[in-house]
Amino acid sequence: MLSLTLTGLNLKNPLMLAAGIMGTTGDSLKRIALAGAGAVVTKSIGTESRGGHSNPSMVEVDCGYLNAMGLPNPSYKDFQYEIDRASEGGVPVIASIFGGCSLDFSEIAKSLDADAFELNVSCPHAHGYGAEIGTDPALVEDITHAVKTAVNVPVWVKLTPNVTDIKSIGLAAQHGGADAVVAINTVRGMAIDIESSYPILGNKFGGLSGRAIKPVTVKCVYDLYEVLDIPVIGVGGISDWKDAVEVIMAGAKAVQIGSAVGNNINIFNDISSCMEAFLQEKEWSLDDIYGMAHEV
Amino acid sequence: MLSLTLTGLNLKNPLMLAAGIMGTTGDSLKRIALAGAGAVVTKSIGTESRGGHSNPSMVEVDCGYLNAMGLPNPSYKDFQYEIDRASEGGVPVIASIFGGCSLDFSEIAKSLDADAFELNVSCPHAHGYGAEIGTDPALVEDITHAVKTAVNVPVWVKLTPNVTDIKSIGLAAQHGGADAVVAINTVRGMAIDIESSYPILGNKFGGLSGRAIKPVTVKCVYDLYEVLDIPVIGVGGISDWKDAVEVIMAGAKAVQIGSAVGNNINIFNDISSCMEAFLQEKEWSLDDIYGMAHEV
Amino acid sequence: MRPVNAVITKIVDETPAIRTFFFDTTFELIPGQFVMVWIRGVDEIPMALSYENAITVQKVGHATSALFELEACDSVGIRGPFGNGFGIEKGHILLVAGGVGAAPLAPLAEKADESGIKVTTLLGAKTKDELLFRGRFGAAGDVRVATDDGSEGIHGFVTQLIEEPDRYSQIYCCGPEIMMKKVLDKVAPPKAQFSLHRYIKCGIGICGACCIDGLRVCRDGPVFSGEILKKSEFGVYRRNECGERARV
Amino acid sequence: MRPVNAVITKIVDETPAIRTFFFDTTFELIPGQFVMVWIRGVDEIPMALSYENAITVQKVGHATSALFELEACDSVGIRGPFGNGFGIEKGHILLVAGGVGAAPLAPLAEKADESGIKVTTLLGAKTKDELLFRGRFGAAGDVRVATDDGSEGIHGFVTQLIEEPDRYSQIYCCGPEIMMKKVLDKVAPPKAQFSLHRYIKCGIGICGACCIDGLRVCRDGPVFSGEILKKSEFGVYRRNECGERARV
Ligand SMILES: Cc1cc2nc3c(=O)[nH]c(=O)nc-3n(C[C@H](O)[C@H](O)[C@H](O)COP(=O)(O)OP(=O)(O)OC[C@H]3O[C@@H](n4cnc5c(N)ncnc54)[C@H](O)[C@@H]3O)c2cc1C
Ligand SMILES: Cc1cc2nc3c(=O)[nH]c(=O)nc-3n(C[C@H](O)[C@H](O)[C@H](O)COP(=O)(O)OP(=O)(O)OC[C@H]3O[C@@H](n4cnc5c(N)ncnc54)[C@H](O)[C@@H]3O)c2cc1C
Ligand SMILES: Cc1cc2nc3c(=O)[nH]c(=O)nc-3n(C[C@H](O)[C@H](O)[C@H](O)COP(=O)(O)O)c2cc1C
Ligand SMILES: Cc1cc2nc3c(=O)[nH]c(=O)nc-3n(C[C@H](O)[C@H](O)[C@H](O)COP(=O)(O)O)c2cc1C
Ligand code: FES
Ligand code: FES
Repeated sequence: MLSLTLTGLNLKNPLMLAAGIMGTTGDSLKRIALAGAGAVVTKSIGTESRGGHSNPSMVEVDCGYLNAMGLPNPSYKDFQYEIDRASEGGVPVIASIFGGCSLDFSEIAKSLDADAFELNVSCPHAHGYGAEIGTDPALVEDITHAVKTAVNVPVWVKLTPNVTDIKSIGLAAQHGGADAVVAINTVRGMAIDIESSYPILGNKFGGLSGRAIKPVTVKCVYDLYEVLDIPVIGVGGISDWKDAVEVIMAGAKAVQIGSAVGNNINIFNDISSCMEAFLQEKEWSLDDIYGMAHEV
Repeated sequence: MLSLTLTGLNLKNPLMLAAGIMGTTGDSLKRIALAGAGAVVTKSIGTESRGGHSNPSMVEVDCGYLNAMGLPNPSYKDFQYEIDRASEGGVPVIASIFGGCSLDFSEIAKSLDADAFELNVSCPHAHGYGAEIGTDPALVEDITHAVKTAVNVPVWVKLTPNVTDIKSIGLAAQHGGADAVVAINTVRGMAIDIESSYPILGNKFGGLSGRAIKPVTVKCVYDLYEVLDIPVIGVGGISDWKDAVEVIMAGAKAVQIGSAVGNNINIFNDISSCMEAFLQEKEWSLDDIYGMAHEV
Repeated sequence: MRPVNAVITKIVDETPAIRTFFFDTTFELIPGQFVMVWIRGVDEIPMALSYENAITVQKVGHATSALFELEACDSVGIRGPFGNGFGIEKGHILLVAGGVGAAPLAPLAEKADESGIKVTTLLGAKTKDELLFRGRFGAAGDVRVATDDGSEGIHGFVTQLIEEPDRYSQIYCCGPEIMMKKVLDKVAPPKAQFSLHRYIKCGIGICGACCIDGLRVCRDGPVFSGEILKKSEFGVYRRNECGERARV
Repeated sequence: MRPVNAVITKIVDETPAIRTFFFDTTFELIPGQFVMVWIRGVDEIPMALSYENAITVQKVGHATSALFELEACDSVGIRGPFGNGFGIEKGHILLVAGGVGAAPLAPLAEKADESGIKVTTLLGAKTKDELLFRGRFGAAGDVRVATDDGSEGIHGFVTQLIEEPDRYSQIYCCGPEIMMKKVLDKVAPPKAQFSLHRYIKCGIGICGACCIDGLRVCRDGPVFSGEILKKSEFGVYRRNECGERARV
């Protein structure tokens, strides 16, 4: 009862693994697929291999996490093997990709065989990549268009919340031909160690994820749903089934789960069974609750 | 040992009450002053009395609060009485004011007698006010300039984090003649009741405050400190002495405390005594830790 | 906390304009505490808990009217209980209730009676039909009645029923502010507790909308000792939802 | 958790290239668990707890070199303990330690000995001077030694010391992956536990950098049963900090 079609992909449930979590190896993606996810998204893959920022690259803060991994990845040249391995999990595998310009993006997309692409134009802490691009509607449209032209599978665009107006960026993605937008990447943040006054992250600042940002996710999804014709995929702070339902009611056709996977690898199964029970009790379908907060 | 001079005001400690918390009545401001705050900021005051948005106007969420009070206030015409009452607390009273244009702001500022003004160009949920203005550098500069011309006391400008680049807004305030900036107002957010699919707040969305947003505060303060010559006052998520130290290390000359006052009216005394003990143990002065994270 | 979904299980007409709504949800309650009742799409308003699972509402405006439209099986969102509640004192206590002010006092009467405290209640209303919880107060102790129109008990204000207030170990009062002010004038302030009414927004002690002389009705109250109220704006000024002061 | 400030109280030279750093902070520890050690301004690296309040570090690169610059009264930031640690089995256990791999095994030897478990340790290093925690293992049971240069014990690899592995109720192993792979090939996999080394970033099971066949070394490990490792990339591939696979 949780199955759906999302940009042409058939998902057994609307719960996906978010990019950058357990997403560097094919086997870890497969593990999450077998643990009940409706689809899995890979770590963001670039044109060259990168080691990322120096450690500490992630730290727990009140009600969430800060990370500045710095997009470590083995580059697309090494990554088809992982995608193929991941596919053994039996659910769609979405390749998250990033680059410095539309050429980078289309080069990578052309070279990889995946069920869909998610364009990371929103990572808040890799210089010259990600959110520095994702705050400019023209660039977002351009990149989306380039990838759409290069591939025949669905293209999703992942948005940053660190903008004055996320709707304009969502609209740019839609104009560029995106099949869906994904909201949100992490929220700009920073933590300082008061014993030493050092910023804790090796990169000094990073992106906030986890429970702390869920209200931001709900608002972004709600706003995007109001202006876009393409589906919105919600991500950010979803930690239990209630959060998933809330984000879907805000207007997400499906959701992704990142940080919360760390403490509960089985979260996809847990959420889907609780969501089913909730829908059953309320006599609602998944489609009924989709965007429901806009109807009251 | 915690005393300081901030834009010409002498404060016994760097801990102030944030705008909109216990700030509608002179007596509540006085209570906070007597409970150890170094200064108090009033509720934002406008040109006409307003009842604000309908309830629910505030709700607790994971690790923080969402509010959409909608700037209820009795208007400046009724407010000098409260400021005078508040002054009996023996610490500077800063009048927070808001309006739809620079004329509104200067009209109010001219009519009120306060130790300083804080311009609220950053409230995320009052249509036509606050953050709709505070995302436009030209307007921020214009308003700041207008108030600076109208009054002889320090003028602070309170910034919203809901922008692509808070530094440009801070610089606009500085160009307009601001004596300090205050960062941050609440982070755009929303919560939906899954039992009914109703957005919980009467205004549907609101602003996130409390622990959840502290990493955002630290980052904004850190960034503003790097580009501004005028002091930055830090606010957002400060809940204990460690948070206060962290935000000061990020570059705040002083801090304000909002949400955390609810559960602990005595928080100003608590934080100042713990901060003193910490500084003593480390053999640091308040001035030593100010911006210390930039020195490593 | 977010609002809890509370389903209405039963509605009791107490008087022509007052109804009790029972919920499927039970709250651990100190008598005098209140909850914020969210009538979705309409408003959220403060209501004392009149039972551990019920509120008793007088229809006065748009939100209470919307509540009166609800039926069993409908639901509201509830945050709380909030506030301090009454401090229960041993001995022989006097309750002074005006109108719907009886709502928080009824569970107090019952709890006191259960703990072996002697309870006397002075109950006032406009008219006989509007006397609230007469039966509950009667079961917990003596009741004496006053009505504005003399349809039952003495003809006049409930405050006139107060005799020898010093006989009581504690006096508890809830009703219109004017009436409470009269009670305060008649009794020894340190021995009296009053449940106050101010415009409540956040309900959790942050926004300051409900302040009376710097005290938060939602958090430091709603129950205050007469001693504190004696030198306050109580009975003199109230504030509206804008924070404007107005004569009571 | 944020990093805890741990002040170095004492530094012990264990071998020419290995030092133990004692802290003012004690951790509740299952032997085999590790902490993330933040050398401020440099890097944060995983280190097994070799005592409840100490790590034992081999100088191999920039972060460990920076650690070696620190003195008593200096401090580091510590997150943890993380990971599962060794599962302690009754009977007679065999520890196989190569180089600094002795660090997590020493507290295991002591804890097992205290619980009346018989402990035999096979200790290997390049040369006599580099044998780590020989005294601690000796105090907890039998020790047999192998050195690459024959300066003490047998001349050869520690793996050559393994005889009749089935005699032991459980075998615990930590050292270079190549050595551990050899141990795995010699013993009954379900009866052996290996403490693995992968590039650790988050340390808390989220980022996936440390995955080996989908298992997170930082969270599901670092200790894995031989049974699980048998059919894995263990001993075949490792991954660098980019996630690239490379032959071990
Ligand atoms: C602590 C407390 C406990 C209360 N307990 C009860 C009770 O048990 N039973 C009962 O019938 N009433 C109780 N009230 C009063 C009740 O909250 C108001 O009657 C109700 O809010 C009116 O809402 P309305 O929309 O119907 O009226 P409106 O049409 O909005 O206005 C009528 C009057 O109601 C008051 N009011 C409206 N909104 C609020 C608000 N958010 N907070 C406070 N007052 C408001 C105002 O004084 C206003 O003048 C209590 C109030 C407080 C503060
Ligand atoms: C669970 C675990 C427990 C460990 N326990 C100990 C111990 O008790 N004592 C000890 O001396 N060493 C231990 N190590 C190894 C130790 O972490 C590395 O030697 C150290 O990180 C090297 O840092 P460096 O900057 O000096 O070396 P670098 O110059 O950075 O590189 C040298 C090698 O160190 C490894 N390395 C670097 N950074 C990391 C990292 N973040 N995570 C994992 N490996 C890394 C890489 O394999 C690299 O090839 C342990 C490793 C793991 C995974
Ligand atoms: C450790 C970590 C690594 C991440 N890496 C990526 C990435 O490579 N690409 C990307 O688009 N998002 C990345 N993200 C962002 C997540 O996909 C997600 O948008 C964000 O964490 C919010 O969701 P959450 O609160 O469920 O974690 C990463 C997040 C974390 C915590
Ligand atoms: C209930 C409430 C009312 C507020 N009202 C105002 C206001 O009138 N003007 C203003 O500039 N900020 C207002 N704020 C924002 C706070 O001053 C502060 O910037 C924000 O809450 C973050 O700080 P905190 O996390 O310590 O609460 C309000 C915040 C809250 C929670
Ligand atoms: S209603 Fe907000 S403090 Fe009482
Ligand atoms: S290091 Fe991040 S999951 Fe293990």
